[in-house]
Amino acid sequence: MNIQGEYSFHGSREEVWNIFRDPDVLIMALPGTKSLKKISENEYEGELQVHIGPIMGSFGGKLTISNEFYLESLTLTVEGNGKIGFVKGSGDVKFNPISENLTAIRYDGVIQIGGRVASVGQRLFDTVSKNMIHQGLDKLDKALQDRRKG
Amino acid sequence: MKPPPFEYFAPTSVDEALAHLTKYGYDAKPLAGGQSLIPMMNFRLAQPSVLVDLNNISELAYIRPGESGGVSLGAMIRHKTVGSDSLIVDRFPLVHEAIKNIGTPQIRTRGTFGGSLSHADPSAELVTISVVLNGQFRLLSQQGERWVHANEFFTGSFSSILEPDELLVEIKLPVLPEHSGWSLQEVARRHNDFALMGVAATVELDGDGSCKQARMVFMSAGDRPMESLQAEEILKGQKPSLELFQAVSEKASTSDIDPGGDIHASKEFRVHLAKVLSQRALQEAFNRAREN
Amino acid sequence: MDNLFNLSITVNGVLYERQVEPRLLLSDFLRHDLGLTGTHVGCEHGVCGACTIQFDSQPARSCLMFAVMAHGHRITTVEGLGTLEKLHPLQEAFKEEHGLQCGFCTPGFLTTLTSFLEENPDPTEEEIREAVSGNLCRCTGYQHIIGSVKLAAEKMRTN
Amino acid sequence: MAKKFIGERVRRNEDARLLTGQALFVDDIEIPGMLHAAFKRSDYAHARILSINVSAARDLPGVHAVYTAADMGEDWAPGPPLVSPPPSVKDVTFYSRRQAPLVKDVIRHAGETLAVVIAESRYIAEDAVDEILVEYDPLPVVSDLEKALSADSPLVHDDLESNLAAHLNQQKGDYESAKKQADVVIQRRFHLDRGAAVAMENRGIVAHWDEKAKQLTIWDTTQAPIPIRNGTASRLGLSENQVRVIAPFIGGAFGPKMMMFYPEEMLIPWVSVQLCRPIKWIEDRRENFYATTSEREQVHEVEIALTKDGHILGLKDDFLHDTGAFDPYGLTLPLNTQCHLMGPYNIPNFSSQCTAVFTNKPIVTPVRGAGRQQGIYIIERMLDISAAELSIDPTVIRKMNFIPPDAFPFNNTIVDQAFTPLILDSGNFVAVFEKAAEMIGYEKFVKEEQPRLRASGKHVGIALTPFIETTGVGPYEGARVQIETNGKVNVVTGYGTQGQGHFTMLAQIVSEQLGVAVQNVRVVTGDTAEFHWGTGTFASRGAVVMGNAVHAAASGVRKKVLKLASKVLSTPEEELELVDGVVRIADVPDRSISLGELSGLANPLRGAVDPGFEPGLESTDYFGPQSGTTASGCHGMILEVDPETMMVEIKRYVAVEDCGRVINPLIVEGQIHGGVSMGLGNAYYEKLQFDEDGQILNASLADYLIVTSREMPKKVETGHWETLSPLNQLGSKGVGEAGAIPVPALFAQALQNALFDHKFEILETPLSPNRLFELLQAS
Repeated sequence: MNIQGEYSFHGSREEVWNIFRDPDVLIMALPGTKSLKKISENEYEGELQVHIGPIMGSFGGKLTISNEFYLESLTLTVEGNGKIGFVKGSGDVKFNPISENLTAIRYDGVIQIGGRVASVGQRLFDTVSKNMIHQGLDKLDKALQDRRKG
Repeated sequence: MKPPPFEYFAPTSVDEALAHLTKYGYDAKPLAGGQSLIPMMNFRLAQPSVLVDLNNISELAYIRPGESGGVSLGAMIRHKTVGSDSLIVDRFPLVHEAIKNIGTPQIRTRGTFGGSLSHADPSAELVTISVVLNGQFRLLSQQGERWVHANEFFTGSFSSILEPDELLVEIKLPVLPEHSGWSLQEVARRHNDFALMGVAATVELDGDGSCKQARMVFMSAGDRPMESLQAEEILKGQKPSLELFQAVSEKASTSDIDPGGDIHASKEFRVHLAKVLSQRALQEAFNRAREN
Repeated sequence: MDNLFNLSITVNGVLYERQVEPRLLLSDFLRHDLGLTGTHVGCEHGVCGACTIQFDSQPARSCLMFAVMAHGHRITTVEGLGTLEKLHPLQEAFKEEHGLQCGFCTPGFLTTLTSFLEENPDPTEEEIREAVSGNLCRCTGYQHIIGSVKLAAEKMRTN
Repeated sequence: MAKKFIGERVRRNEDARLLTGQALFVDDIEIPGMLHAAFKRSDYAHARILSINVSAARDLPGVHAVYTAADMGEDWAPGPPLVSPPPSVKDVTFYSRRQAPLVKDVIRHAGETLAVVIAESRYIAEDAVDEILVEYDPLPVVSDLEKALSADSPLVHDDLESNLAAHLNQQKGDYESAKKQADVVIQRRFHLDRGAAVAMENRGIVAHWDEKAKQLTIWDTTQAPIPIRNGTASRLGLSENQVRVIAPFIGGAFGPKMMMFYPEEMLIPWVSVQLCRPIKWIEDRRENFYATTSEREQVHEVEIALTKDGHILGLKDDFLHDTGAFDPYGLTLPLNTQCHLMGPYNIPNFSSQCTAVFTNKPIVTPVRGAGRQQGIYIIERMLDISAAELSIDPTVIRKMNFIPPDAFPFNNTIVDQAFTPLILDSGNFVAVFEKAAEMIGYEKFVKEEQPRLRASGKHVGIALTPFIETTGVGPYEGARVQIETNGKVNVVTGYGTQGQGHFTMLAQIVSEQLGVAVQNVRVVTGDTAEFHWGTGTFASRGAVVMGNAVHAAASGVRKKVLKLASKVLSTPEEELELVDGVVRIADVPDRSISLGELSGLANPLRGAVDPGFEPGLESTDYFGPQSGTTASGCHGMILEVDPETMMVEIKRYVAVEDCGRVINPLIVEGQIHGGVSMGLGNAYYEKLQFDEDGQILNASLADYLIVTSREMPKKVETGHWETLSPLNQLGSKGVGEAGAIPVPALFAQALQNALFDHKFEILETPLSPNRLFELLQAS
């Protein structure tokens, strides 16, 4: 399933970039993430609890950041395995400065879902994944605001 | 396909139920009709560690005439009971029609009004019509009660503003004013399936036969019931005409909805259906309004 | 699993008292705890209708209910409709009109329809089609089932 | 005058038990000490197993055992090849790869079995399955049938050079020279997709090894208990007589419950022997979509050569056939497709290359129609397209190309699924077609109603689709018929039954011979302890092969009855008749003896018997046809489509069948209705939706759409036409699959006709509202 979209952050490109490179902040973008520990420069491991209405599942997951072009773009890859199946998602994120206080990001990626959740839950994928991404980005933007307030 | 283990409580009063929900918070799930929750549990997609069964709370199963011709529904009232209630049949034809389109006969004997709303499925009939009819929901927790408008209640796919310790206990639906008409249009793969696209509309005419006010809400058109505020804007004060309906459905289907694609229908097909159905809905609603 | 519940339930007029785990599905309870294997399980997600029983005389999916939810309630299964010696008029009609082939889905049709015919003794064909639309059958294409219901309704009205 | 039983609408002997919940299905078996199995299945369609950790599962209270492939040791072995490629076809390439009870190293389709948990209850077993941790190394997935053969495609079986599973080339006449003489040559490409059988009862097995008696009893939802018994015995190193396989009442099968040796079928009996406990496994609905076989995906490159007045000179069809991850069932399906590409038509020159392809998808084996539906779809679509291009009425182009009634037996010279030449034994295709046209009122509709309806803006279409079904293939079946001293007749077979009415249809055949009431004939099916020779229920062969075997055995008993009765009543045999359970002298009805009494005399308790004496009024006999019979038919449909919503309503449906001698019209009609409902699914509702990673996205009945009472046409009007098969005494042909065969072609023709004002061609099935929308957008 393909996921594309745009989102505007209320901050400068540097600030937005830094948010994406900070696991302690990034964790907020992944709904229900309990912990995220750094296992190498660009790899983080953690467990996330997905909670969509009645659907609940915990995924042991890995987050990788690659293809970094400072302030330009990076690739986020998430891999999760759990009892209800597996999720594998990879997306390119591009950072376009609009102004000092506004940065638009474009994301373009593919999500692969397998196992139990894929075989019976497909009706939910599209709207739910959009939902989760938007909620995640809102949380990041909020974090950004808090950070700016200092 | 057997459900995972859970702790089970069968309270007989709302207070008792709220106490359990307060105690267990996120781990607990209220069990109403169970027609959506239990399949998810059988697939082991839902694994609540505590179930609070509301089926023994008789105080939540009622239909009462509300003020100024409206109706109040207890959250645990079953679809079939609502569908065959004379007050509903006589004065709330849209509700009656919506009930007929829910699942299968066996689902309707168990499923509940409040359960369906709390499940917040953007493809659900009751979710959609509760918004188009400007319903009001009474939410209760040990902290106290709050009343919310239907369109504030739904926050995303299968999510609402309900807190884990909170219960939807009553739904208030106002009656349609004089000279009103309504329509519910759905397209589904099979008659009993979730709508690929659906729309509910209500319109009210004023003396000179032009549109006093209108409401249009789409189902399966986004992550929640999708209101078309533009439709309401455009229609207001206008004389109904085919051209008008075309303009409205064009606008509504292109800018007021955000349907996803799945194995049954692409986003493009859904948008196309939204256009076709909203036009048909307006036509039918205005025709009915003229007859009333 | 020690959190067992004391369950007392009336099935086909007989009162049963059992201890059950809360997660035990009503369908499994009827089939395996009570040995009433006439109720069949075809999907366990509430679509096929094979497991339909009458819960306080209303047709319901027994795979979408936990046995504990039936505590203090009345249930009728296919075993409660008629016997080999004396078939229920609807069962008679299914035989007469060839309303069944493999017979796996049939109990769900019968429990749905006996309740339907009590509420609507003189149904139109459209009403019958709607009434059975929550029961899947892969053998008959439904035509002979609809015919069986018409015949049964007629017989039951005249008797 | 003796009463007739064959051809009567006899009500079914089996119904009362089924209607009262008294019929025994596999999941109804309860045995003290029985344990329950659940499987850990692969989430991935293609992956290497790095590790399987079952310790947490083993430690769970209530869990008795957990087995992986490693735990099976020497006993681990793939399933047997079930059907070999046809020896009689030259240069067949065939690579046999079969499923294993548990995956050892490489997973080849999603849902393959990785481990089995044995526990006190299915609930606990599933808890334990969730505790099994598998480390996968995901491999690139082969999901696209066409890309699978490209040089850079990943391999499903990396010991093979490519994903080619089989290649088969069949020729009749000389297509290329026919093409040279043609006025028009039309080429098209078709894509036919996968559907599932979805019997309402999922599969299930109960295995009970009795350590003291050294006896293994298996209750299995199989269509073929005898092959399962023999294979299981040899897998477990037991004597065939130590194994009893019972196929009790079965909740529909439609093909996939065939003699598959599914992983569970191999494993559950083995576990029972290991643990000396009865073991039950019942497939759940989600498992069913992955673990039970399905079919129908093919890609066809077709070319038809015609004269300008519409006569077919030749047909060429090269197609790819998806066989899934394994091919235990050989080439049955592609052979069936090839043998139906020529349909009921006289096509002098024919050329077809079939290439079967491995993919990382569940195994492909026959489902109701079994490859025939695809063949008929191709020829019927090509004729519609030809008719349009030559501006000939679609009914005319068909009539002019039918094999004439006097041309039988008609030899198509290629080889069929039974490895025998495709010889159509009989039929009257023109008459069947015209009967269907008349029933649906083709002329009137096209000339009067359709123009009127179109003028009023309605999109209504009509279609007529003739077809053949090669049925009743060998090798053989057998039965034992015995008159008991109570006058009742006992018929035993090892034949599986899944709702086809065998308890009644076979009884009618016996009643016809012995003059006993159908209710007094007890038929036993699917129990190897009662009868242990035979193959199984497939290829619409019940009424033909099983029916004629029972007929032969019953005739044998009749002979014995007459011989003995003529002695007892001291009257020549030819003056005797069998009526109402007695043998009597035709002209002197009061001089008679009951069959019960007679059977007592046939089994003396004292005194001496003559040399060569056989006790009782009993006979065992077999029937093995030299080649299959040819059933045929024609379906007609009128539908209306809303080109804005793509919703379709079927207004009329007629089905004319020629299944030879109709033994029970009621049952035949039921078979047709059911077939049509599945065919309709294959036309507009049912599609197994795989993603590019080999995941099934609709493994539930909420998303896999089988038609309900509200999608079916109000009435399927049936008509019968009897041309008796010359190949068996009853003159019967099969009908079990027929209903499903023409429907997708019929639906496409009607839909195309309804949407006359859109320029588009339907070259695929199943369609869906969404797909139809795309096609109309593109037009």
